Amino acid sequence: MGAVQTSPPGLNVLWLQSGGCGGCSMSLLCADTTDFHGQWRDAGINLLWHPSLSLASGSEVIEMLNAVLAGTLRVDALCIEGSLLRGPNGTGRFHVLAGTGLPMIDWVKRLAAKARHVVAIGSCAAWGGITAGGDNPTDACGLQYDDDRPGGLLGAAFRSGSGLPVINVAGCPTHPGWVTDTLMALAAEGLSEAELDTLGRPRFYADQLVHHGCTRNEYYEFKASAEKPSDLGCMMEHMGCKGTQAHADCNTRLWNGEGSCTRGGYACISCTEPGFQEPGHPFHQTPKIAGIPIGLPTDMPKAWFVALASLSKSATPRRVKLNATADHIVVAPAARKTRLK
Amino acid sequence: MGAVQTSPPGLNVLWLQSGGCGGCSMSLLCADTTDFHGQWRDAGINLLWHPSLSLASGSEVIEMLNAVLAGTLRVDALCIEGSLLRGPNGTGRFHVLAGTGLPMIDWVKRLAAKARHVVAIGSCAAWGGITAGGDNPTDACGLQYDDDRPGGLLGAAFRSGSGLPVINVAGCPTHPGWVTDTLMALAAEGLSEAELDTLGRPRFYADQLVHHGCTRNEYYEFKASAEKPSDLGCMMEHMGCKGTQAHADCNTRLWNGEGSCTRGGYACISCTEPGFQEPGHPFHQTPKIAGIPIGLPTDMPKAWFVALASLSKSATPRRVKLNATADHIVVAPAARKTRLK
Amino acid sequence: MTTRLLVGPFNRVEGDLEVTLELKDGRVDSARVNAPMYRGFEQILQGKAPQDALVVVPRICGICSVSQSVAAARALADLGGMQMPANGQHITNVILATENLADHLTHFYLFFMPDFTRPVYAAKAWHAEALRRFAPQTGEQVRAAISARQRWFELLGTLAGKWPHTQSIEPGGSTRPVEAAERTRLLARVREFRSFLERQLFAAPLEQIAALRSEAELQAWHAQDPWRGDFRLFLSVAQDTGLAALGPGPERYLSYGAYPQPGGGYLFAPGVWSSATDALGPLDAGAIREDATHAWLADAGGPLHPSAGLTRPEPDKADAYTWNKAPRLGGQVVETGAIARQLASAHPLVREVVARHGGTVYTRVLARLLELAQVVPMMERWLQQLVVNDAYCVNTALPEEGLGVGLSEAARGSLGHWVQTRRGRIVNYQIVAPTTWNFSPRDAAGTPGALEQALVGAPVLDGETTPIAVQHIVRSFDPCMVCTVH
Amino acid sequence: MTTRLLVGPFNRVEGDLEVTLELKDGRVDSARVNAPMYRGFEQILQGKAPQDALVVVPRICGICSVSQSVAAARALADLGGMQMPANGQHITNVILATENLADHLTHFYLFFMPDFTRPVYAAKAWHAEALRRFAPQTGEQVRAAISARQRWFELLGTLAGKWPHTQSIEPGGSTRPVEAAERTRLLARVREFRSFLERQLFAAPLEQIAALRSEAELQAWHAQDPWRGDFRLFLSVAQDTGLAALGPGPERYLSYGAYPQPGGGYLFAPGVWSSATDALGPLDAGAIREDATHAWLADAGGPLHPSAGLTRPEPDKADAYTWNKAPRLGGQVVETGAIARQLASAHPLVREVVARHGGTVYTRVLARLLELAQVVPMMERWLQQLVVNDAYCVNTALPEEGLGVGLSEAARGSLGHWVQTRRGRIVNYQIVAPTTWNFSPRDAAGTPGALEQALVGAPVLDGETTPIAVQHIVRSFDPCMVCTVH
Repeated sequence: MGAVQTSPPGLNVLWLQSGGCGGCSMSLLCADTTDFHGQWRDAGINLLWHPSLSLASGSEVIEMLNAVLAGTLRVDALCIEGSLLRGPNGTGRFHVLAGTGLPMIDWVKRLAAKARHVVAIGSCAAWGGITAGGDNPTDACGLQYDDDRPGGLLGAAFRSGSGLPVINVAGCPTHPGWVTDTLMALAAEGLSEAELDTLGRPRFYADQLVHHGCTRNEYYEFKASAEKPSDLGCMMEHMGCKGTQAHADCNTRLWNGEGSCTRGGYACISCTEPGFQEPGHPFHQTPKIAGIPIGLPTDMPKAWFVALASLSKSATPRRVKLNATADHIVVAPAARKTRLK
Repeated sequence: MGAVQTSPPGLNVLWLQSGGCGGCSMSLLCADTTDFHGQWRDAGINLLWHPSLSLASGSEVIEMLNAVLAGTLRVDALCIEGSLLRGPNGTGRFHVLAGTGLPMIDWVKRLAAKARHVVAIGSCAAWGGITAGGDNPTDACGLQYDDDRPGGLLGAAFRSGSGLPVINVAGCPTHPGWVTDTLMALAAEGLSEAELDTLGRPRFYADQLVHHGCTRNEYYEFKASAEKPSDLGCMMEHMGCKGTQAHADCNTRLWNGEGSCTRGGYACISCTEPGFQEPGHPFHQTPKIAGIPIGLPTDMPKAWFVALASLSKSATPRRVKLNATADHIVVAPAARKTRLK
Repeated sequence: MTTRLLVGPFNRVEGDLEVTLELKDGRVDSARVNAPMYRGFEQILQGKAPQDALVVVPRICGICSVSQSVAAARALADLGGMQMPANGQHITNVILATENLADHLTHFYLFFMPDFTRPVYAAKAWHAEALRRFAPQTGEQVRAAISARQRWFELLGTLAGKWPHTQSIEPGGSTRPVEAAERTRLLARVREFRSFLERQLFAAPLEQIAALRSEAELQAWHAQDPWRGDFRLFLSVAQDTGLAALGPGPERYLSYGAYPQPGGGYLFAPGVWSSATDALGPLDAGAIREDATHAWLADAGGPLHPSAGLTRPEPDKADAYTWNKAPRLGGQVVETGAIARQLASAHPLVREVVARHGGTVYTRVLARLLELAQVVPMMERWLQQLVVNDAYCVNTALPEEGLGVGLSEAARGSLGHWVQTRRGRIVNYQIVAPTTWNFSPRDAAGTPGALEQALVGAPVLDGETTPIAVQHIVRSFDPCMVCTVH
Repeated sequence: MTTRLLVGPFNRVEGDLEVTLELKDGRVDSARVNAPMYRGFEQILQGKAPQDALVVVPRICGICSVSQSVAAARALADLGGMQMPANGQHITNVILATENLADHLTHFYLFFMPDFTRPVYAAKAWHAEALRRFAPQTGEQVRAAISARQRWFELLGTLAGKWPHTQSIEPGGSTRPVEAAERTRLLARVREFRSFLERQLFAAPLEQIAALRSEAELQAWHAQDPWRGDFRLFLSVAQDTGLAALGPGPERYLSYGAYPQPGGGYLFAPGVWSSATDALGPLDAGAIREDATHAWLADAGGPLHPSAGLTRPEPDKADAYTWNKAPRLGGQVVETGAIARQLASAHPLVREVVARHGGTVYTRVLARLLELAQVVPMMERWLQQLVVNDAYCVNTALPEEGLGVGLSEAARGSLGHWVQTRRGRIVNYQIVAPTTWNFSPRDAAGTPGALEQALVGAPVLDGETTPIAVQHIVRSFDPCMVCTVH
């Protein structure tokens, strides 16, 4: 790269990774398109640099970052993947950007000041995520949140050049479609604050619940519950499923073709939610008080849940009851022979 | 194709169309693969002839059919799309195969006798389907069924070379995956009778209900119902949805990417079921008695349905209630701030 | 001496088709088209609730299912006096366009071009290339096209639940509201298809193709790289095989107008183009008559307007040779399809080539391909015009009694549905489909239909049982026999 | 005089990486590898329920997420004395293989080959071709590979719910039972990928590639058409740029054995291959020690076995230059990865090339590609071996106290998890990942790690700030820095 950086038109995306696992990028490459780069290009998205997808290495990259700081290279969307490691003791030395001697948190702060939009890719960058688990050995946080507390690296008051707060494309990993849609929206008409939920997540996916479209819905309706891994039943009652509380469209917009956590046979751990990494109970078990799950379906009062759950349990058809704890359908649905349906 | 027909190895598929609309073939071409023909070839499926996909026309085709009848060309799967038109007056003259002067039903009967498997592609070929609607002007039927009555063109006792009855890949259209999976299974280890349901449908899709995985499940749980086209609520109560009764995996294995009838905003009309074309009521309305839908969820006693339905209606959260009759989310799910989920 | 040739079963056309040829001096002297299958949709619909048509009619045809839905929805809207909201209109157009373009793609790659891989052309310079690209089941472009089509139809998974046979198209709009992010996603999908067209089919930007204004321009562009992209290869082949002169039609063209806009008006104008007068006449749907003289159907009342039409099988009728009626416009044979739409909407290139060559194999295919280049950008625009969170559908009750007409342009041309209700039930439902026009039999006056005319003069080589020229001509119409008769 | 060069940030490696080089006479005189990021997974896991590891550990790394899950599941299985049912074993292998092969593909197309498009090679005969195929973001094969990878990972949508970060892998098997029809579908998907490999990467049947037994055979095959398919182009490039001599490693290779079979045994044998003795020694996992002398981690206890390992940051430690510990096997530096697996499982071609050239850029990449050819057919076999409706998962409680070890072969090589529980909670969890081995720093004795050795002698051209040879060597290991330190 030459010394002089020119800013291409379109949405210039600069993507950096810090305290995460790179999984959000890996997920992104699974975006549902036959030509990943072509899709971005056609949408007017310009990848200035991405740690896995760009040629530039070493000094070339540093030059580019400096060009951004110098204002000669425009960044429209600064995408940060991975949490921001503030430790040890606020120095940020748990991640010093290679070749620069400067802690990544300093880079991010400086670059964020230049970017038109700042996008948190994944729950790490949004809230701290898995890296902030346990007693958070690295003092990890999100760009603008510490779990569900506003603040994070950039502070609650931060607004990017566009006037928006950090856009939190939360998820662990985040869904390739969520990222693509967000960036494409920014490249096209942009996003308004009204299109973000109270936690800065794009509403197009955060206004859904994972439970919507779960294939185990019939089991749920009767509270016919799975009791062990590979059972077909609903995993809310015993296996820790938070699908009724998790804001995401995982069962509507599937993963890797026809996947989703619950379709894969395991609980939704609400990976799009702040603080998901420390649920306060083992992930694979539903915490209960007096036999009633603590985490109730979104917007549902406990009393109703109890009332309906116990009734519907009594109403469970044999088919549903037996299949719930089997790993394949042992009773098929009756084939009706009636003209009038 | 030359005069002498040789039988290639693999699963030789001969595909004929009669009293249908060709939609099952059109649907088939939407199979989820990057190389439709390659996938078939790699699976060992050999397309002897298909009206839309083959070069051979006119006399070449007739020659081939004769080779089959003569036993020089092996047919492993005779796929019939479209219903069998027995009228007028049993002559079959409502469809005379072009260039041959012979009614299609005669061709089918003769060829079926030669085939190792006979596969009904779509509800037309399975039960008569849409063509048998109204007062069935053409006396249309399925290969082995007249709606849900065994019989049809080949008779209830018919068994193909493999010993199986007609395999009914019902659906209108049928899902490309259902066809592909069926043919691939035949090409690989074959299908056993146990893998077909009581109506000869492959159980891999017929043991599911359309309701499984419907994205409107939460509305269903509270009987928060759509009242008009484009509403988001559940369509069982008013809009004629038969998802809780229809045997198919449409909401599990989606259509054309992320589609399904209910996702598309319209009712499941249980197009995989025999007789679906004449439900005895307008398709877009749920028939009720005393306010209670006549068609109840599979395996569910009415009393339970009534008890649960009315209770859960009372339990409906505001969000679900309001969104049900809106065409976009007007109340988003609450974002909880609790550590213990 | 004339000899007779019975050609069938045709394939790579939708549905079953039989053609009877009278040959003379190695040419077709006269032809009769037989649509050999009857299902009776117009009978089936009687007595049903009007909305049931939305479930039934798409199943007339699996390749133009949406067109049928749109025609039915318009007929019901007409019956109920409904007006779609703008969003609904756009979505309906997008859905219809998706199908129409897919049909064009399918026609070109799967139905039409494979014929050039036949041994009869083995000596041609382009034959090996045609084989490589268009051999059924193995040709590279055939496979690529199926794959592109599969992705393309995912638009309808999103917008219409599935394809074929959606119920998302309502008289009042679309049942599937589109969110902002979905629009973004849909646009990306459209661009993916655009990219296929621009890389594989045209090897040029769509806008450049759509902007070709004269045959000279077309040829100049073609000459730059005559085999680059499948369109140019087609042009090369067409030149080499004289397709421009093959299969001239009746030289009158009918279009009902395509893609109506919320503000009124169409993006492809309606009208009747006459090559003879070189002028566009207005569309008078009242002048349509269906003549069942040579169909195995009752024709007691003589030619009838579809709103009063009758469909009753008479399988043993003498002189009948098809299940198809013969529709006539003001008594005249017309051709319909992409070529008619282009002529009516004054595409300069199409008007020029038709003026020069007539409606022939070459000009029909050309018009179809141009439409691909024109409509994809339109679709992008419609999607952009959606006002998210505005209504997509209005809901109005239908009157118990009434008449409704739904006209629409399907891939293959003008499609009309005429519905009549009494006591809230359908008492008559008549359908006149594009191929009903194009592949109509002779009328009472003995005038042959469009294809029957186009076949006359087609060369037949020695020993051909399914003459290649006949195949080209037949397929150039992209016929759909299940639509034809229903 | 030596000069010092600080190279970073590297990219097209997973995670952040910094290398400090001492240069002398245009060559690398010595190198130090810094893994500059620490997240503290081993600390985070303390105090959690053992099963929580199944949620936490995959998130160590997004590119070998499944490998981590498998190692954790095996560690827990060991802790609880569980045995997977055959179906569970097969599915686990399929899932792991899917990831491993995807990683190899990603490495070749996205991480490794793009370097050959750099201007430094502009004068090479193959440069234009390399650009066409491998230019990041625009190269045709790069894009095709991303697309193939996307489809390939749909296997895991079905089998594992999603990728990365599935919870479907349990100590007792898999949570996702597979029905017969699904197996069919999965097989088709595997074949789709096979077809990509056979058409694009190898331009030859996988079985033919896997059966190459000697370098002579390989060269003969290569010579047939030196640029056909990306593998052969790589061979051409490798020859031309002397990759066979670049980046020689420590010449001791470790494999834990890959794809254990229900009946016992592995499809890739475990063991330690030594080039010096030309012999395969047994694997003694008890001889592993992690030495934190040069890591910013507490090293009070000296080198420790992972089962008693300790991870506590000491950011101000003098003499430390990385967050990575230095694992040693019996005190020795070893290399791990596909090359080690191939050597341990006696692939004749790999044994021969390594004997001839050593473990170098060329042989590492070669071993990886061969694995692609070998494993896809294995996957087909495993799927076929599923007994539908047999159990996929057994469920056993874990003991309150105990130790468990889970060894596994990830794409990049040998991965070990050591877990210790007390009162039903994790008290210690130690992870030694492949790149932990390959990119280890010096140990207490001052012996440099595998990469540090491999870099010595690498040429540095005038004015290079990020020397191309260094990039090749670094990337030849397919390093993953997030695994390295966790």
